[in-house]
Parts: sequence; C-alpha cells; structure tokens
Amino acid sequence: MPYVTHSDAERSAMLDAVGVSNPDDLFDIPESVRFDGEYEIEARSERATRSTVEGILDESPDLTEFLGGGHYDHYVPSVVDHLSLRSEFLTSYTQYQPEITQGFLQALFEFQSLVVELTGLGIANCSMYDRATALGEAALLADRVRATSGETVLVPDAISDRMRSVLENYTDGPGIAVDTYPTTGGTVDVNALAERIDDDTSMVYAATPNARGLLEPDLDAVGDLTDEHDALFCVGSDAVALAVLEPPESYGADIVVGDAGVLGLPTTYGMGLGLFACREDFLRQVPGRLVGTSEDAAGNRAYTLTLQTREQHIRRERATSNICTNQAWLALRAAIHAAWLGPDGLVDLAEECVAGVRETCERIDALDGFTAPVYDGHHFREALVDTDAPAADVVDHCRHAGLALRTVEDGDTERLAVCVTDTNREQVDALVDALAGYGGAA
Amino acid sequence: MPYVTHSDAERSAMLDAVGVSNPDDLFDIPESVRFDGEYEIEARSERATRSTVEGILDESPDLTEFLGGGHYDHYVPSVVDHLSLRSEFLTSYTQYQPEITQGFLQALFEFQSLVVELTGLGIANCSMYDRATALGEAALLADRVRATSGETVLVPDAISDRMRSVLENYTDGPGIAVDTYPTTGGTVDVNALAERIDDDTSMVYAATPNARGLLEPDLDAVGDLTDEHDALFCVGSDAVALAVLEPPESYGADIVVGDAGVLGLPTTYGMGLGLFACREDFLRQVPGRLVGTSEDAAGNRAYTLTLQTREQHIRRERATSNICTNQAWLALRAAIHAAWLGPDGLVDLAEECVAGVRETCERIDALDGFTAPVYDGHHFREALVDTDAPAADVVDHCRHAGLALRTVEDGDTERLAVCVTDTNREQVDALVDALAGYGGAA
Amino acid sequence: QYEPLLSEKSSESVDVDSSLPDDLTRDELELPSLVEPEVARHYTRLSQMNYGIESGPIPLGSCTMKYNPSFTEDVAAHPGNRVHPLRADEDKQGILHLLYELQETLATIGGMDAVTLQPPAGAAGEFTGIQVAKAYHEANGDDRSEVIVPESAHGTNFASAAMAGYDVVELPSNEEGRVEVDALEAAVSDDTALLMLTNPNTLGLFERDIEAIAEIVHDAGGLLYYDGANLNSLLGKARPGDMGFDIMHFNLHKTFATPHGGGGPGQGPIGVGEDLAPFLPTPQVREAEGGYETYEPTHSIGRVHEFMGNWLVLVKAYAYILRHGDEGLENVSETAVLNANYLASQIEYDVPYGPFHHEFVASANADAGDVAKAMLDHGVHPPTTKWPEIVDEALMTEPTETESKRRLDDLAAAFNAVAAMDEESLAETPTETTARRIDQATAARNPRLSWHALDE
Amino acid sequence: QYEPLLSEKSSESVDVDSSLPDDLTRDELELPSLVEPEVARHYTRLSQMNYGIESGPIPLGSCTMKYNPSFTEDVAAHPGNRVHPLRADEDKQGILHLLYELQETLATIGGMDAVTLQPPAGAAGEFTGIQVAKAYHEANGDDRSEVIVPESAHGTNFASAAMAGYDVVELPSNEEGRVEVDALEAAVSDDTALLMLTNPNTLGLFERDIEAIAEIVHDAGGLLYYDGANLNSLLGKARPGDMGFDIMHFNLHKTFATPHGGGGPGQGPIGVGEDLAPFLPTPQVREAEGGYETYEPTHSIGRVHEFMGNWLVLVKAYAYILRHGDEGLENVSETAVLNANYLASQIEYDVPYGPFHHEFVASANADAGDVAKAMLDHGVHPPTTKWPEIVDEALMTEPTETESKRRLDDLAAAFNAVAAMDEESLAETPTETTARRIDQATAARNPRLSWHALDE
Repeated sequence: MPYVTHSDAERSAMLDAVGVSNPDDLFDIPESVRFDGEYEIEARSERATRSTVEGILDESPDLTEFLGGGHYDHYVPSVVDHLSLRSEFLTSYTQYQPEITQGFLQALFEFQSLVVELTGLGIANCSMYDRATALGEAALLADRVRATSGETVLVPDAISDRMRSVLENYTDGPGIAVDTYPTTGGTVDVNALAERIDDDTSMVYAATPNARGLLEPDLDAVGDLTDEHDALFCVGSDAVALAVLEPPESYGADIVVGDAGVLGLPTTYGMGLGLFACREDFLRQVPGRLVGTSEDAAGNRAYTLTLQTREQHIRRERATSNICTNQAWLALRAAIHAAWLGPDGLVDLAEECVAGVRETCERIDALDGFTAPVYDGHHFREALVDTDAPAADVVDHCRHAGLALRTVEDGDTERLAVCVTDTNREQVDALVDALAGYGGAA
Repeated sequence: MPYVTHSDAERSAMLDAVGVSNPDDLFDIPESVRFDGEYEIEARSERATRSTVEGILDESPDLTEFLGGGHYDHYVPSVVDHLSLRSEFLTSYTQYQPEITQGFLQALFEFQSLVVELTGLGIANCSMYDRATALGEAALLADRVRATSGETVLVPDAISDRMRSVLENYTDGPGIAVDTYPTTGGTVDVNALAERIDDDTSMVYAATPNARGLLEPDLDAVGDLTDEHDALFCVGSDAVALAVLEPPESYGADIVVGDAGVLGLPTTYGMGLGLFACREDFLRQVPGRLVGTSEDAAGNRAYTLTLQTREQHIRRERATSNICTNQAWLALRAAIHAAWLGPDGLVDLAEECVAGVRETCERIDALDGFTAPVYDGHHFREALVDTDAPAADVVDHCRHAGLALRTVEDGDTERLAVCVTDTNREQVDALVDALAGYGGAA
Repeated sequence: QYEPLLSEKSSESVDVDSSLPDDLTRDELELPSLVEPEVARHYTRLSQMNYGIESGPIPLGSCTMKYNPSFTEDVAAHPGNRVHPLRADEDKQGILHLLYELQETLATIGGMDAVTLQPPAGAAGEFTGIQVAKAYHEANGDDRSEVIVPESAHGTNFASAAMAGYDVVELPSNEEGRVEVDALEAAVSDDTALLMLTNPNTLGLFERDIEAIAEIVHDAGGLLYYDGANLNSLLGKARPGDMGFDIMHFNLHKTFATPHGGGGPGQGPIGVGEDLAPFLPTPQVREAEGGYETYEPTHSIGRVHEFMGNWLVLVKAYAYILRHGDEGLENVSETAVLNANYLASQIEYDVPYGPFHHEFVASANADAGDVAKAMLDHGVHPPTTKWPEIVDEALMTEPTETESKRRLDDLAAAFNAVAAMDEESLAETPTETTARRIDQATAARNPRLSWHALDE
Repeated sequence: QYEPLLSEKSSESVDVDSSLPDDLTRDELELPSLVEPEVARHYTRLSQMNYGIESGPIPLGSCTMKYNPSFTEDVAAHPGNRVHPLRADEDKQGILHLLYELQETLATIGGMDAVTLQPPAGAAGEFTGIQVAKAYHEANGDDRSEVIVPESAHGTNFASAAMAGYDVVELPSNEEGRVEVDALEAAVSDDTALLMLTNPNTLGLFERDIEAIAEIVHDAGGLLYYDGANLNSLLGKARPGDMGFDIMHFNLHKTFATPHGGGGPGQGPIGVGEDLAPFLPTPQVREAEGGYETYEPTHSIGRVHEFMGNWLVLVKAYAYILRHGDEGLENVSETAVLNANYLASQIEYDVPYGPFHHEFVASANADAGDVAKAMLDHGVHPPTTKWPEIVDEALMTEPTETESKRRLDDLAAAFNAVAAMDEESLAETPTETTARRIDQATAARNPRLSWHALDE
C-alpha cells in the first residue's frame, strides 16, 4: 500500500489504543449510505502509473504553437523548477504559522513588490487564480468601493468570450451588468466610450496589449473619462508587457489585473497566475491574501499574512472574496523568474515580444494573399492576419506542417491570429514557408 | 555572460583594489605561450544549449534493450531524483569540514552499512568508480596484504574483455600477472581451479552472478582453495543480487567488489558505482574513503571521514590508492533507493531478476531454433541463448522490431545474450514474438 | 538570521529604451539584479526558512496535509503537458483523454452523474456549484434566495453563497455537534436554494441523519451541496451521491494529494446529478469517434476560469488515483481515521465530540493560539486553532494517513508537553523557530506590503 | 539536533524465501524499513545538515567549487541519455556524436591532438596518462623508471605515478614557489619517464620557465604531463599543448562546473600529442560515413573503466562549454583571477607568493585548521588548509568566478574576523554549526564504520 504502511505490530498497537479490532469499526456511517461497490480502479506501481499517464499525454501530437489568445509561452529557466520544487516550498501550507514559514512569506512579499513596481499601484495581493477571475474580482471590488450605486461594467467589444463569461459569472451575484463599448481600428474608441459611459458605470476595463495583440494608445483618455464619472478604471496587462509599458497608475488606473504566469509558467493547458493590484485606499477591500512586514519578539523584521479580517475564514459571508486556496506556488515561480531575468532581462524579453510579432507580420504581409497586421499600431506578442482564402483553411494547411494556429472571429470576419514569443520565434521561418506554400497552392 | 557578472561599478572597484586596469593584466603568462586564437565555440542561451544538446542525444533511436553485460537497468523511484538533487547534497564537496557536512556523512555511513549487511564483511568503503576498477583495487590490496610474494591473480576464463582490461591496467604497475582458470558448464570448474591455484596466487576472483548470468554453485569450495593457498578470495556481485544470495563472507570471501549502481542509477551509458567491502583486518589497506562515527565537543554522535592517512592527499606515493574524487553522490542515490525499497522490496526486486530471466528462457526455449539457457543452473537477470541461425543475424532481426540484443563470444561460439529486469519484462512478449518470427523466416 | 530582500541585495534601475514610441513606454524599471548563483542562494535560503510536509507532520484540521508522492511531479513535468488550450480538439487528444478519464473517475468516486474539472480551487468549486444550482432553479422558474449553511461550516461556504448573491442562513449545531434536524426543518422554505454540508463535518462527525436531511431539503425544493474538504475519510466507504447530495466539489489537492504549494494552486472539480448536468461550465469532454471531443452543455453557466483551471493539479491527482486503485484509496480513508483516533487517544487534551473520523477537535486548556506557538518549539506544525468555534479554544487536528505511528507518538508528545505548560510560559513561545512570536497587530495597523513601503 | 540513523528509526529482518535453492541464498536480510514519506523526511533532514555551493561560497583551493548551472541537470535528465553502452554503434549515434564533439572541443581547449574521455576522475586521468606514457616509452624500447613531481604537487600525482609502478622523484620548489630549473636539470636522466606539473601551480603561480622546463624534459627523452586541476585559470589565455605538454588531464567537474556531489562523480579525460594518440584507451570515437563510429587505437592500453566513465558528467560539461562559448570561457578565467586577487587584497593574512592567478595561499597567524573551524561560525566554508606545505599554516584559497563582490567582501570579513581571534578562542570553534568540533582521533583509533559497529 503506497505511502500508508504501518507494520502489523504498529497497527495492532494503534487499534488496541483506540479499542477496536478493525479500522472499519471506526466509521460511524449508517449502513444505508455505505458504499459497498468498487470504483474499479486497478492499483499499479509507480513505474506503471507513470507510463500509463505519460502514454495518455503522448496522444497529443508535438506541434509548434503560434496560439496565444490569453495563454503565452516564454522560456522558463531551469532554476525556477529546481528552486520552486524544493519540498519546503512545494509541500508547505498557507502561512498561518508565520514563525516557521518566513521563507515563503518573504518570497510572496517580493512577488507583491514586483507587481507594485510593474503597475505603479500602491498594493498588490499575492495571487488570484487567473486573469479572468482577477477581472471578476475587480468588478466586485468596484461594486463595493463605489460611492454611488451604478452597476454596469464596461468591457471592450473585442474581449474574448472566455474572459467575458468568467466575468459574467462573477457579476451575476450582485446583479452587475456587463456591457461592451466599441473599438475602432483595433483599439478603444474613446469617443464611443465617452458616449457609452455614464454615472451608472462602476468600472471600465481595457487591456493593453488587448485581445487583438495591440497596445492601446489612448488609455490616459480612458482614465480621464472614468475619473469624470467616478467609475474605476481597470487595466488588463501582464507581467512581461508591463516591464516596458507606461505604468498603468500613471494614466489613472485604479486596478490592474492580468496574468503574471507569463513569468515562471510555461504552456500548461491554460494554467494562470492572476495578478491583482489596486490603489492603496482600497486596502481593506482587496480580495485574496496580503503579506506584510512586522517585527518578531526579538525585534527582527518578520513577514506575516495580514489584514486577514477581509478573508472568508474570518469574515465569512462579508469577506472581500471567497478565495482561499490561491496560486501561491506560481507566484513564487514568477518571482524567481523575474529575479533571474533582472530588469535588463525582463525588458529584453518584453522587447522580443514587440520585435517578434512585428517582424513576423512584415514577412507575412510580403506574401501574396495575406495582410498582416490587420490593424495598424504596435503589437505585443500577437496580431491578427487577413487571408484571401478562408482563415480556417489556412490553419488546416499549416497544421499539416506541424504548426498550430487559430482563427478569431473579429467582428464579422474570421481572421488568422499569430502569436510569436522567444520560444517559437525560430520557427517563424517554417510558418512563413507554410503560408507562402498555401498562397502558392491557392 | 552567464553566472559571472559583476556590475561595471563592482568590477572597477575590484580592479582598483588590486591595482590593475584590466583583468588580463593579472595573467603572468609569457607572451610566447599565450593563446591568441579562438576555440571557435559559439556561446548560446540556456534554452538554445538545451535544445542543441538534447537534439544530439535524440539522434539515438528509442529501443527496448535486453543488453545487460555489466550495466543493468532497474526502475529508480522518483524520490531518488528529488532527494539527491537537493543542492545541499548535489553541490557539496568532499566532507573535509565534517561540522557542516553531517548530512552527507551520515548518508555515506548508511551506504557503508548497507554494503556491510549485504556482503557480511566487516568494512565497506563509500565508493569506487565502478566494478572493474574495484576489482583492480582488490588485486592491489591483495598484493599489499599478502605475506608471501605470490603475484598472480586468477580470474575466470569467461570474464569480459572489458573487466579484464581494466584489471590489467591496475596490475601492470606492481607487475601482478593476470591469468585465467577454466569454467565448465558455465560456472567455475573447481577441480581445474584446484589444479591452477598455487602459492604464487595472490587472489582468486569469481563473480556471482557470473558473466554468463549464472549464479555460482560452489563458491564455498573456492573459499576453501584460497584458504589453503593463502590467497585472497575476491567475490564479484551486485547490490541487488546480494539481497537474496548467501553473504559472501559466509563462504570465505575476503573482498567483495561489484556494482552498487544497480540501485539508484538507471541506464546511463555505463556509469557505475563500485562496491568494495573487505575483512576488518584489512582496514588500513582499504582504498577510498571511509566514514566513521565519533563525538563532537558537545558529546553528541558525529560522523567524519576517517583513516585518511591511507589516502593520497596525506600518504602520497605510499597511499592505498590514488583515488580522490569518487562516486559519493551515486552512493547517496543507492542508499535512498535501498531505503525506499526496504528489505522486502529489495528481496522482491532480486526475485524478479531470477524469475524474469527464467521465464524468458523457458519461452525462448520453446521456440524452434533456440536453446535457452545454454547452461543449466540458476540465472540472475541474464542468460546465454543458442541459436540455430548465426546469433548476429538474430540480433539484426530483433533490431528491426526495436529490440536491442547483443552477442557474446562464449568460448568458440557466438551466442545471444538476453537480460531481463523489471524495466523490460513487459516487453518480453515482443522479444519472443520477434524471435519466433525469425524462426519462421529462417 | 534574516535573509535580506532581493532588493536589498542588489537593485538596479534600467532605462527602458524601447522600440515602441515613448508615450507607450515607461522611462525606467527598477528591480533587483542578481546573477543566477545569487538567485539560487536566495531561494535556497528562503526554502530553509520554511516548513513543509517533508519537514514533518502538518496536522491542520480541514486542510488534509498529507505526503505528496514525488513521482506525480515527474508526471507533471512530462512534455505532453505542454499543450496550449486553444489547439483544435484533434490536436490535444492526450489532454482530452485524461480529462475524460478523470471526469469519469471522480463521478464514480462521488457517486455523481457528471463532473466538471474546471474550478481552480475548492472555493471556486463551491461558487461554481452554487451558480449551477441557481441556473437550475432559474430554469425551473424557481426564484430562491437563501443558502443554508451550518455554523461549523468552512468560511468559504458562507462567502461563496454570498458571492453568488444568496442570503446566508446559518444553521446551529445540536449538542452532539451535528445538524439539528428540527432546526433544519424550521429553516427550509420556498426560498431555500441549497443546503451546504460537509460530511464528516468539521468536528469529524458523520452526519448520521443525512438521509432525513436530504429529504427535508429536497421536499422543500432545495438542493443538497457536499463540500468535499473531508472526502478523504470516505474513500471506499461512502459516496455523497448515495447520501442524496445533488452537487459536490472535490478538493483534489486535499483528497488526492497534490502539494499545497504554500497556499495553492489546488483544483475544485464539481460533480452533479443528472438533472444538473446540462448547467455545468463549458467545455465538457466526451467520447467521440476515435477519440474525445469538447462540447458545451445545453444550459451551461459558461466559464469560471479562462481555460481549464490548474491543469497540472488534474494530472497529479489522476496519477495519484491510478497509483492507489480501489484498495489503496480505501486504505487512505481507513488509515486516516485510525491515525486520528490513535492520536486523540494519546493526548491529554479533552476531545468533546465523537465518534470522529479523520479529524478531531480537542479543547485546549489555554489559549489555543498560544498552544500552537508552543508546539512549534517541538519541531512540529500545530493543528488548526480556534475553529470551529463550537469547541472552546479548539485544536482541530487531522494527522492524515501518511503519518507513521512513530510520528504520531512524537506529535502526541508535543501536545502533552505543551499541555503541561502554564500560560505565562506559553505566551513566551516560540523560541526555537526562525522568527520569534510575530506582532500581528502592527502588521495590520501599519500595513507595509511591498519593498517600496519599507522605505517610507 | 541529530537525525537518528535509518536503522534506528525502523529496522526489519525479513526471511528470504527465494525461488532459488537454499544453498545459494541467505536466510534473512535485515535492513531499515520505512515508508516513502519517512524516507523523504530522512534525506530532506540530512540535506539540511549539509553545506553546498547554493548555501554559500566554498573557496577550497585546488578544488574549484563554482556554481553549477542547474540547467545542466535537466540536460542530464533527458531521456536520450538512457542508452546502454553495448548497443551497436549505429544504435547510439546520439551518444557517439556528443562524445566526438566533446573529444574535439577538449583537444582544442587543451591544444592537444587527441583526447580520451574515459577516465572517471582526475586521478584516474593521471593514472591513464601515465600508463599511456609508459606504453609509449615501452613501444620505443625505452625503459624508464622515474616520474618527477614537484613537492607542491597534488597528492594524486605521487600516488598515480606509484600505482603505475614508477619511482617518484620529488622536486623542490625555488624561493619564488616555482620549479627550480637547475634542480630539474639535476633530476632528469635516462630514467625520467615523465615530469608532472600543474600550471598555474598550487600556489597559483604560472611556471614562467615552462618552455625551458619542457626542453629539459624532452631533451632527456621524458614526457611532460599537465595536471588539469587549475585549467580554469587558463581558459582563453593559454593552452598546455602550446607550452610543450605531451599529456594532460581535464577535471571536467572543476573546470566545466559539474557538481561535485559530495565527492564525486567527476570525470578526467586526457589529451595527448600526436605521437601518443595510438596508445589511448579503447574505444575512441571518430567520424564515419553518415555518422560516428568507435574504434580501438592501434597500440591502445586498453580500458581504465568498464565503459565510458561517468557519462552524465560528460553531458553536463559539454552543455556548460556550449553555453559559455569562447567569450564566456575567457570570462571564466578572467573573473576567477580577478576574484582571487581581489579577495587577497581584502584580507589581513599574509600571502607570501605571487603574482598568483585564480587561487592564492595565505599564511595563517595560527593553526590553519583552527582558523578553518572558526570561519565555519561565519556561515562560510573555509579554504583548503595546511597545504601546500611550502607555506606555513597554509590557507589555500580559490573563490572562483561565480562569487559576487558582495560574497567576496563577506568572505574577507570572515577571514579578518578570525584573524583577530586569539588561539584559545579559535580552539573553541565552531559553535554555530550542526556539529561542534569533532574528535578525529577517536574516530581513527576506534573505527566504527557501519551501524553494525555501533552495537558493539
């Protein structure tokens, strides 16, 4: 029996001590609800388990992915695995006993500090599940902190169905409406937003890079609009892009949400690390855990979870969020990755996200039958591409060359989306060849 | 520059402190022997390095191996990697400062204890390079401790060329002759050995399992012979086989050498972990490092390298061996693997080495054109197979089915060798099918 | 003693000289700048200032901190995990196959008809389950506004219900520490959307009246929700579906031992009965010709995570389940219950409620928080303290099945040594830890939450 | 404080009930029997009682303890390493390709014509090199009986020469700490098979007369052997082959940073000039049509390891070299030398010999062993002590290139704090370590080398 063996002698001694002859006697379960069947799961050795599960995983083909769309791949240096897998980190619990968990607390404090530096905002929590749930929590926070009773959250029309669906589940309880505002030329249509926003608007969300991969050029105008209407301005971004982008605080962001899993987390079927930062005056309304500093009885600096009275285990139905288990270990990984990169490395990585997609678009645009990017402007990691042939056919064609791309419904048009990072940039040649081949074949 | 960056300011401060303007000025090398060329090695990123090296390694096909012949594969449980890769173990130095290396010392002490238990001999060192060099060291030890001046080491005629060649390099310096004694029916011919042994014999070597995979049935007779002639009896075995075999001490072994890397070390192109145990009265003649217990200034049990006056860094040309860097980390891995298995698991693994080859031979023997095993007796992991067709052709045929086997020159006959352990036993079906197919094709 | 912050070791402000236009970019970025050897040492040192399950037992009641088999990390590192969620179904058959198998396996273990794996944590599972219940009631034209939660329930139950827009009705426990059936009868009404229960409850007691409870709730048109935090004590013994639960969540990271990672990630799949299956989040996975495909349930509530939650947790949990098999899983619950009962028999604190299963709540003869700190000095992690409140100065203790008798004896010795201490001595603990007792009040009164705040 | 032995935690004697006949098998086997969680905790705890390079600097002169890039472990874990050495050449092309590239790369770095990768450690490399030299002399009908070794050489040089059957002639150093050319002239003869040198020598000094030395040895018909322990200070700057060395070994685990693993494994390839290439061990690897093949050199000395030594060390070293490239490797030597010189400039101990390169030997004003123990209390690993004996109470110090200025300053502070201590205080150290000062005499006088011996 793996992991659970008492010797016969120990087991007997324990049963004697509790006064039963069989562990089953300790189960105080009425016969009528006893399970007397079998799950029909066959136990297997460690080796056989590995080969079974790995065999299943190997049923997916090995493809070069240009997918993006909310889940991005960057090279994660080896030290991130080696350090984060140390059992003292990996197998520890939430830091309710800070005297023996100073190490993880310090790492989380450093993660919060990283997010504060990147966003310019006063406080950051130590993780949300992903960027979508972070956006949901932002909408709930806006609802709580806003003086007036406006109950509409405005999001760009190009937001992905996935993000919007999560947001709508979060806003469903308090009855917050989710509505869209138009984009023009791929980015926020500020004039249209100005028309749309009113005093019923509790929060405006805009992402940069946005769902089309474009960096938003006029976010200060959005900041002005939200100010005018006492709405919160929630900016979506990620921990790599923010290394070079204007800190959102500087153009009026009240909350920043997004993905910090672009650091520390390679492609893992959509696992995320939600980033959440906001203005300092929302401190007592922040969802999730916060690590702060204090002193111990010897007068030394010490770290501890703080302001726990916001949390569900104390405040219950009046908590700022129901979140308990979070993504702490991924925050540790992101912090290690950022420390390994340093400011230079982080900026270089961000610049590669600008240069890679730019160069790729130029090369695709030079091919017959393709226009790239569809929208003018500066892109980050990904861009939309117009194709003379149906985009889905182009995707199929590339798939035969071992390249995975996707299509996007962009307004009424189905377009090709291309995502380029440090990990697939060397395969852009193959992509361009495949696209050129399609042009030839078409 | 990876791993070696000083900031410009730090570098300047350091150069100032040492009074030069450039690190190159610190090199006191005559111009005439300066290297002013280039190695022409291009630096690359961590990611590119991984993909380059892994790309090279992937040039070897994925085959199911039935090879054995001195390097054996057993499943190594995951905990062995996870624990042994902890940097405090992996990146530490030899324990010359025991006060800060108690952990590794204790692990090595436990490894020594494991070898003592398995061999029955009084002392074991904490590693040799591999079983071949351990045999070489045994011959040198026999030369040192033997009262009379006999200078011949006897080894079985079936010893592999590889083992013999290493032994001959070791015995070359002191001018020890290496000679063979006959085997009959696959195992030691005790009568022939009795003819061959004389007072010039310093050591007799016999392995169980031997090079043909057979367990030697008459080693007590060999022990009697060596006793009679004041020769040392050196037994070769391995850490898995010894779990079920009669402890060599009980039939008169003075030294046991062999491979402990059958624990903790999967197939890795022949890396080994030399096992070396001997009688207690040879203590001051043992090659390699020894860990012992003592007390620290607080009166607590403490571990330390001991009897270092045997070693090269102190005794120089009169040392018991030139060994310095050893296989300590692999000894740690073997100890973890053994602890994970426990006595039950270790015995079960050994029994699988008996059952697997037995069953495989029965199935092969049932095929037309094959006789397996060639020699009667009890096998461990591997056995020789007679083939009607040339053995090399059979190997080629199996290779097309993705199975790697080898041939052995056994006397004048080229035979097939088959090795079966826990990691390839499930593929025995494929092997039998391939052999049956060959029979049909022949 | 204390490791300086990265920013105190070496911080660098770099000019951001981007190929992007100036108005899009920041001028500079100031972050720690260390070479790899120093990064490695920093986090190695921090790890050494942290206590994990390989350091010793963590008998935190309700948290199920068991040993995490290391091979599951190897499975999670397999290259076949590196699949993007937006691949076409035919290009991610390995992923879909595993999702399907795990869905089906969990359904069997829970006695449920359908399972979604998407919720990224237990609390997210609760929220998802409540949203599913709400959608179900709404689809039936049924407008219900209340969720009933026992007073001893996990805080997340209350918070999740509130987040979904429900009023929370708190149900008192009876003298035996269980749901009071009469009180439940009084509490249910046409407004009852859901009763949330964990079983065994947070005192470790099985709700023996579960069938009556289910009948009451169902008769009122409500649904019964099972909080899976304690499912590890029922493996092979009982299934929530068989008790009448309509919805349940699984805490994969508790029941099936994926490491807690200092707080997460976990994963909180939910199982539901047949009637609720059409409301599950999208996508679900089903068998299709020659493989597996994703689909959207007909009345899906949509998504609760942008993709499929914490994929790697799913992989590890599946590997854990396969490794154990039926017999191994039943052994998990049997040994967890035996260990809890054995430990309780060896300690000198009073355990007012029983018979308990995999966890028990002892009552400290002093401030439970002080008791916990004193236990730290014995090199062990203390139990959950001061909760559930039904027990005075509660020490909620769950040793789990992966503790040996020797470890349980050590734990008992720690409990008993502390039980013999007077209040004054307790207040001075801990002294043997990396940090001494930490001043929580100051941390909250003067929050400094980033290195930027330390300069102030 | 102390972790009990595995055997003290739980030992079990099992009856061996084998399918083999009784006369072949033992009756019982007695070994520790622990479940996986306890095995994990045992070794986790032991690791925490051990100091590695990720704990802090290990400035052991001659040992070259630098940071080991962790990605090389990932490369070593790649499934392509799991190849059996007895596969046919065409079935192990990945292995042979890497062996070939590494052979060629090392030949270039050493300025040698041919390289064997087989020797499993530096000392094994020495022994192999000496055997090659012996075979070469014998093939020339040249009977030579002596190997000359400078007094400050590594102990392995003496031991390897003796093991190969040579008489060792010890060569005194001159006042500058280098080989005395006159003394060498006097020492060489028709009996001289080999002069073994490390350059820079163990004082960190470059043997500036190396060309004259080579001429003397070669004129006498001897060969010149380069001990590669200090090669890390010559990367990009000089090559042993260009200095006249005929044979050299590489300590891959020193120069190219594969971790020392608490004592090993390492790997000690040797390089030789053209004339000696036919004598190298078998097999060697060469290019062949469409790939690579193994072959036996015409006058091969045979084997020094059953297979190819420590394969994984070869892989890691090759990855390390590719990662660095020309510029990175030169930076290794430059920074190693700068760091040593900087550290020496900051400490208050006298450094009698110079100009030194990547390491220096300071002279303690007290017992060097005591100084080392006192340094332990500052959380750092001390230098090599009491060797080479040419320096009184030697502190042989090699910080390596992977230490930051901050770490060097910390190291200097530790040196200087200890330099200020009196002998009495020194003798009482260490006090901050896992174990206090350990009684070596008792360990040697009453050797207890296994848990069996503890019962006695």
